[in-house]
Amino acid sequence: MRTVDFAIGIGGAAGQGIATPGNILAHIFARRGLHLNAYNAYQSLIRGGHTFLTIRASDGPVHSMGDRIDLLIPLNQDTMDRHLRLLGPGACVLFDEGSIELGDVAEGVQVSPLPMKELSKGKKLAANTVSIAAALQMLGVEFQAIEDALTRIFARKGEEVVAQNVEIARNGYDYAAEHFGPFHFVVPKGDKHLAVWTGNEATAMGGIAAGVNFYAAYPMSPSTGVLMYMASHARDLGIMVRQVEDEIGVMNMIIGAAHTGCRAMTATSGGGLALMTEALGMSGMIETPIVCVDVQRGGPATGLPTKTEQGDLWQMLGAGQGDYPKIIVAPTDQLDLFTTMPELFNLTDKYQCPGLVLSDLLIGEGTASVDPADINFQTEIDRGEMIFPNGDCDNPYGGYNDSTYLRYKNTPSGISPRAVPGVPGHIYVASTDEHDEDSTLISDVDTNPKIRVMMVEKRARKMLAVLDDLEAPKLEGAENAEVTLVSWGSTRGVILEAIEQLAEEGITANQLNIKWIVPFHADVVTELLAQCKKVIITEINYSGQFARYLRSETGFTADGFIRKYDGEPFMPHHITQAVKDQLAGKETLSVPVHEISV
Amino acid sequence: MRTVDFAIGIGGAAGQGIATPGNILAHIFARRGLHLNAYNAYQSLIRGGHTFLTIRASDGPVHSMGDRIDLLIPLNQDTMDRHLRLLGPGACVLFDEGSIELGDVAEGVQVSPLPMKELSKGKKLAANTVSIAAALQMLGVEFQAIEDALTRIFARKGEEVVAQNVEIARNGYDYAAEHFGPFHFVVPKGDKHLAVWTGNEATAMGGIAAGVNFYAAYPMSPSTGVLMYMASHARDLGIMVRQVEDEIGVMNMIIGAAHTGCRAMTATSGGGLALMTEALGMSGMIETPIVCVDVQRGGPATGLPTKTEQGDLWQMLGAGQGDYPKIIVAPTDQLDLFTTMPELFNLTDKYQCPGLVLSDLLIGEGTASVDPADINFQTEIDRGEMIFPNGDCDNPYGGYNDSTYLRYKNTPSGISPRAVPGVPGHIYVASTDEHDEDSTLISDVDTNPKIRVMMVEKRARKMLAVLDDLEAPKLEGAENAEVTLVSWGSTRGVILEAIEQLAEEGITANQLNIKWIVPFHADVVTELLAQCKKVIITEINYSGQFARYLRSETGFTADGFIRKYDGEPFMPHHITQAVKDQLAGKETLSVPVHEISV
Amino acid sequence: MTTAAPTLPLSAKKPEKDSYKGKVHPDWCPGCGDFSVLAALQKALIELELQPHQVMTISGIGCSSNLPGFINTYGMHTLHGRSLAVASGAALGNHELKIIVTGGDGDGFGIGGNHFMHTMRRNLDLTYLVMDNQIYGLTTGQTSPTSPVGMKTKSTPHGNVENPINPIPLALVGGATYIARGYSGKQKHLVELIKGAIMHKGFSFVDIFSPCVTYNKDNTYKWFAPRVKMLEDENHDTTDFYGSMEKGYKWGDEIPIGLFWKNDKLASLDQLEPVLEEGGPLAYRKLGVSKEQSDKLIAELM
Amino acid sequence: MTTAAPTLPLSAKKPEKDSYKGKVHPDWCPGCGDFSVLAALQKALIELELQPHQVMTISGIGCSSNLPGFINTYGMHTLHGRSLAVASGAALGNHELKIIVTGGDGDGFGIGGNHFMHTMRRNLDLTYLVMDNQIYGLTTGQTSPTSPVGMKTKSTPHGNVENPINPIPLALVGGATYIARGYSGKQKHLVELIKGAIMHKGFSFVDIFSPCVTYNKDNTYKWFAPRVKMLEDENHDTTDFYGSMEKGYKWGDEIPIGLFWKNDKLASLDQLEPVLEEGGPLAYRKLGVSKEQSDKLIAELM
Ligand SMILES: Cc1ncc(C[n+]2csc(CCOP(=O)(O)OP(=O)(O)O)c2C)c(N)n1
Ligand SMILES: Cc1ncc(C[n+]2csc(CCOP(=O)(O)OP(=O)(O)O)c2C)c(N)n1
Ligand code: SF4
Ligand code: SF4
Ligand SMILES: [Mg+2]
Ligand SMILES: [Mg+2]
Repeated sequence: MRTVDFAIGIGGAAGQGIATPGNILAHIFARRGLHLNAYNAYQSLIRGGHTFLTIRASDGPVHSMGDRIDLLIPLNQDTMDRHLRLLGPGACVLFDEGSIELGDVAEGVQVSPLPMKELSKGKKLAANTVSIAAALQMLGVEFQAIEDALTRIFARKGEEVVAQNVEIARNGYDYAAEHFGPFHFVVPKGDKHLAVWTGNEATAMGGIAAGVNFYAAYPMSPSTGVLMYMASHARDLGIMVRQVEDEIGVMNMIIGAAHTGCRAMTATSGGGLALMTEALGMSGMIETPIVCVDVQRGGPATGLPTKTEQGDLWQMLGAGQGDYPKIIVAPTDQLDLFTTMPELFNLTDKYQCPGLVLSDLLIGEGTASVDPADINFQTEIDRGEMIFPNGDCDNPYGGYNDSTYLRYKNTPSGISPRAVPGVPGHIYVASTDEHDEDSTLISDVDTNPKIRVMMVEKRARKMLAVLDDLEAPKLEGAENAEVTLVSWGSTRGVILEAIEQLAEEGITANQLNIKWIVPFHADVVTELLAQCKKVIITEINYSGQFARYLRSETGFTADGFIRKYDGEPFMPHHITQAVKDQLAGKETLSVPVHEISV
Repeated sequence: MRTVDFAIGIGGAAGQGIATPGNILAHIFARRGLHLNAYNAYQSLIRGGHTFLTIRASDGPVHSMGDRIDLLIPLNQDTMDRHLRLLGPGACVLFDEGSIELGDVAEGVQVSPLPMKELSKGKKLAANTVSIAAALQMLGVEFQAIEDALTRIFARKGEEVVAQNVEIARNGYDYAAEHFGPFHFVVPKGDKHLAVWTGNEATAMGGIAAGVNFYAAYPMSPSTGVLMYMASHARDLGIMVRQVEDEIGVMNMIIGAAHTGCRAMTATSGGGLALMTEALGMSGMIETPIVCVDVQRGGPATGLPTKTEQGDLWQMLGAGQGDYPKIIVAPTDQLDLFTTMPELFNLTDKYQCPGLVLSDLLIGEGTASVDPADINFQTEIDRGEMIFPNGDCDNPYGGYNDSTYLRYKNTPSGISPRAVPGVPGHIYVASTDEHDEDSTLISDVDTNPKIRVMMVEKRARKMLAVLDDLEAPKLEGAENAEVTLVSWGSTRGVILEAIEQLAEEGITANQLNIKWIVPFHADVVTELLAQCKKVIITEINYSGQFARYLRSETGFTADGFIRKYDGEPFMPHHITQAVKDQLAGKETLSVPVHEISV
Repeated sequence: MTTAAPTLPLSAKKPEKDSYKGKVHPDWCPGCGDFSVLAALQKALIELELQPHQVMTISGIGCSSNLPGFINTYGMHTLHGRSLAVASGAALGNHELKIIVTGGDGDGFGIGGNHFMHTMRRNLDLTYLVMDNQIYGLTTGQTSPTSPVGMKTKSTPHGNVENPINPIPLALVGGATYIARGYSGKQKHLVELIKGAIMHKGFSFVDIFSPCVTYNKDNTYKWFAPRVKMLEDENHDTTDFYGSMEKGYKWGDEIPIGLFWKNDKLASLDQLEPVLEEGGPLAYRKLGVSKEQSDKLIAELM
Repeated sequence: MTTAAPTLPLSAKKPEKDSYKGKVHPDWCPGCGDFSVLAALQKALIELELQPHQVMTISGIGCSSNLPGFINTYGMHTLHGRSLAVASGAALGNHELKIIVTGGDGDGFGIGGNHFMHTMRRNLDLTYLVMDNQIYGLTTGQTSPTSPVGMKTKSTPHGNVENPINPIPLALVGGATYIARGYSGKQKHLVELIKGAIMHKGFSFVDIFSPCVTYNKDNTYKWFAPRVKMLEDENHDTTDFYGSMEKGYKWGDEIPIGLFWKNDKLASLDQLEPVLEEGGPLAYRKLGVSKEQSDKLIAELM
């Protein structure tokens, strides 16, 4: 349980530099061992608009941005106007009294105006520093922590900048100490420093842990963070990183690299994935594994480039013409993204098929704390049945030679030993046309229905075995709960918190999160759901993509649905209220309204 | 019922000129009022390989290539070797005794060797002419019909060629009269000339009937026939036809043309569709209707370019990121392709969304007879709520002007009046970013969750109304049948014949064909299926794409499945046997084996 | 069927000073080069006395591609890289519209490169304005096909190692029939280039240096200002293919801007399509075929 | 991690006459120009004494793209238009392989045009052989980006109205560093061009007139034979950019074939990537990061 749980909201226009104070706060909290979850609501433009960062911190795990703002720092009037009305008793608003007017404020809200011009010495961007220093003072954080953070962050800009910032921060800190009452609690100090990362960083690091040595991408929000992480670490880690002319080129390029033996990866968003689908079929057909991460955003088409959605499930399910084996996984948070990557790479190497990851803006760009001990890079790298020119085994070539090697050998498992180009004696031509075991085309001279059937079944057979390698979904939380909340991907976190809220109101709820989407644990899930009293499926899209997919695999029809498709993520109370409404029989489809125009 | 029902099989290598005799036979039969169904099994190469054309003719409607060959004309040894063993009593094999050796022949098969060199005067391609003339003699067709056909077909090549062909045909005809016994029946002579077309021609003609004036495509088997038909009729009919650099260009180009007010269309196959999915989302988002036909072939990837499959259903369902309205329809045969096109165009104009057609190689390249009276070009063209600079109404601009016109007005139906560019006073910018009613972007300056929800729901609402405009599926055939065969697309025809065969064996079966795939008549279908005793779903793909989709929409799980994924279509006995096996409790998934390597 | 359709309706009213002012104020960063391109385009349209409803702006996705939202013309804000493909359809669907395609270097030469090549060779009657800032702006600063070697961006933190595209020689070889280079910092000059491009019948391409003040710290106004030299000042022969190419390649202390090439002898695609010879815009024509026509189609099947 | 990986294993054995003979006999139409290209490639590889397992042929889809199935090398028969993108990945994944990319004019200049442009500017170390028959062969005869104006094809029954691409000038501007034109009818000459292309470090492009005897009745052997003139016979300077371009444009009674352009001064992409400096092919290296490296990554988050 959490003894402290608070959220700071900082809002302004794009270009007002919200990233830095966010960064400072996150690191200060994490260094004290506080758990974090931060979400930045922003628009698709470089300057202007409205950006609102919510940093939530607690001494217990936090899985979402939460329901409220405890400390609001509006950097412009717009933010004040949008958010002030949502502050409740005990909350505080901290603002520049020189440039921003206070609005109607609820009773019990602490109003803390700052004479910003004076404190910041007229430096525009320094307003942020003043504000957070003041905030941290009120939260009982010692000045040294702030000084350390500023030093670290501005070190690159030289000592003078550091000194200036520290001085300005001091002004804010001292002013708050003198003029404002302290917050109604003090930020505790744990003994374990936590690390802070975004999901895109975690995805890239997971790829690195998996041994990725070829990364190609085309920039696309909200996936670009993965490219940027890879690009900036490429040289140190010996990774080939390429920005390609488009996503078609990306997918084909990583398939080429993977075919030679690299571990190859990309990340994109829905529009990029749309362009990759034809080549994904190639990966399936020639049995050359790659991994592609889709950091989903609001669709359709260009849609909402900087807003979240779980709208690409059916696109991924239907990616490319025809049937071919693929593995689809939907990690639930930043750490899950990290640990899933090496596991997925091992699976795709073992089963020689494409691996697809459903991430989204909420977890991809969202920030979370993580125990550094959980970031385990030393996982096993298992390439499956590959034949390299070297190899530690006695027979470096797997016992084959030109006349006995069948690249697409029809084995009982469907898995055929895979030689990489350059191995003497294993020559073959991988072909996207249907082919025989020895890789010759059958679509040309001699289309043979029997060979066709054999090869279709060989490829498909691989998927039967995968299921055994995947952890099956399980019910988490109270047994015999009144309600079971089904989730997939990033929605898992907020449900955990809604379940806590429901428990407080005397409603028992548990959760069934489904992580491995394809192949699907149909039997397990059917059995689990049969035990549940009332099943509600939650997801962030209009059409209930997961609800429909679940039914396609199991025939199961849920009792209720909670969906959101306004670009913003669920807050815990959205789920809690919807569950209560549905238990009361008011509705079976709830579409919570996002209270604030972000 | 049919009193005559026979099939002629002609086989040889690609380049041996099977198309022409096929053409001649088809037209002679159709001119006598016989119903036709022809299927050409061929390979993806220009010369060589094995090509086998089955022309089935009857005095009653025929819906598939049938189960047997009555008259085999092997033009090379390979064909003789593959097909002879499948001939049964009463059948006949007609071949060049000089170049082809007879194999083991079943009892009761009439062997008719021709001294080809002599009869054809040593002309290689003339062998075909000799053979079909001999065949037609045995079938009791008068020589004049052959002469007429040859004259028509070779007219373009000049009188001399015609005369030569007629003379050679005469040789074959006379030789057969003298040396071979007549067939055990005579081809009847109906009084109504039927027309002959392929599904690709029917698709193109359907587009023309719909008023298509912009057609763009990139060649791709088996859809290229549509492009070729359009290209050769473009000038006469005032249609802009363009071959584009790729399928991405195609889809974007037709959207551009459609946006200005054209009726715009394309046809492709699965790989091309994969490249079009991103732009399909644009069509959905900016509400500019287009129609795209997917003539499906064997997948995945390049797959089987010249073989049939119903493997693109999930690709189409999931085409592009996010949720957007689209209409998907699966016509069942050539005439259905034709009549569906104008209907679909009217729907897409009315609901301002993309329309997608699932055709396939079997019906697209397959030949069928049709009553010319059924080819109705004079269907109504209804453009829905469009605003043109001209217009026959009193107020040419729909009563709007710059300040009142909202391109994306949030109406009760979701449909907003659509002005085309060039109309004074209706200026707007169609945008693939989410936008407000007046078409301004909301993803930029001011992402507003409420507007987002409004627009998502506005677009989605259109799909609710479409359902009422579509004919609902119905059970056809015997009531209370023992078995209900569910089909979609091209599989409908062969099931009709299997049902006849089952009836002969005392098994009552009926059929539920589902033509309109999206939106889906979930209530009607659920109700119908609930009445059925045993439901078996038939389709041409490995994974049961339709069975899974049906379940996603209804929760209904069928009792059995018949699937084929070897590249070849079902023959009626495949279905009949599988139904019997399933009724006997032998299996719930039947995968009929194609008896012949085609 | 080609029964006569009306052509684009016009009124006698000339456009006024703010006829092309859009509903939305541009949300570009203060100082972004694209402001000047927008203003230049608006001025060009006014000076050419075109009416807003006759004009259509079509873009892809990018900062620069937001332009259609900021100008009062019909418009389409399409997909990243697809503006020219969409515009080609629109130009043939209604060949009386004046279609201006706008976008960025990434949109046009990166993901959209193939449409660029093929639209040029087809000589479609379009005006293509590329706001070339040598960077991916909207995605916050990655390398672009026109980023110079060595440039440090978010995707090439150690410096770009790929040789850039030079759009002028590319357009020459590609078959564009009006090829110019403009600069945001020389708006008057740019207005003239754009006017020429719009009036030219055929594919007009104007590559415009339009600095990204936020993400490209190399190719700034300060960098360009002393370098750009107007071709108009040096008596450049716009019918000299190789001469134009040589000037197109010039880079360094002197970078020529202005009209490089103009070829009036090649017909544009709409002029070559008999279907458009008469009957007005395809988009406005009556749809469907006559009984006579359909009878003929059916007869072919008999 | 870049612990040393083995490089491509070689044996002392030289390739023999039929080392490159494929399992499958080509199914091209008798007389198709592609036979000669295949034979020329096989000869070139033998003469260069390369071993089959060191070589990889990568193609798209088309008649010409069936080539990898007919030669004994590692190969990939990819998707229509994507050969160069796949090959770029393969070339960087294992930069010790000799990668030959083969395909058609539709595959390479039509749907694959953008990869062509970008692969050239990156100067990847690939040899690209295009069997240019000015038609879409495998799809039975539609117009291609190199089909001349007026050509009647199944998609242009009244004659093509679009201006074709000329691959030689395009490659010059695109940045290819070895640019040649060959002809199926001159096999010996072609062998030399291909050998040069393979030995060249950087992007080599050979556009090969390879008649489609079935669907292109205009550009036949008979048409080409009297027209092709070898550049080697006229002392062509392969370092003269504009001279090469002018010759590339020559068309009509005389059509130059041979090596147009060679630039040895530009590093190829693999040479510019520090990651490949040492450690052998990326594909063969040991995967994963050291404890030290991962600690550093974690420290960055603290
Ligand atoms: C298919 C697809 N891939 C990627 C993106 C992301 N994206 C949006 S704009 C852009 C590049 C913008 O660069 P440029 O065209 O040069 O325009 P600028 O912003 O510099 O004006 C990219 C990669 C997208 N919208 N769609
Ligand atoms: C995405 C996609 N679109 C279309 C096709 C169909 N297709 C196969 S080969 C080909 C063109 C072949 O022309 P070219 O590349 O010139 O090769 P050629 O056959 O002439 O040697 C086309 C359009 C395809 N396979 N994939
Ligand atoms: S990021 Fe660059 S290109 Fe985009 S608006 Fe800002 S200055 Fe202009
Ligand atoms: S169709 Fe043309 S390109 Fe294809 S194999 Fe035959 S001759 Fe060669
Ligand atoms: Mg740019
Ligand atoms: Mg070709």
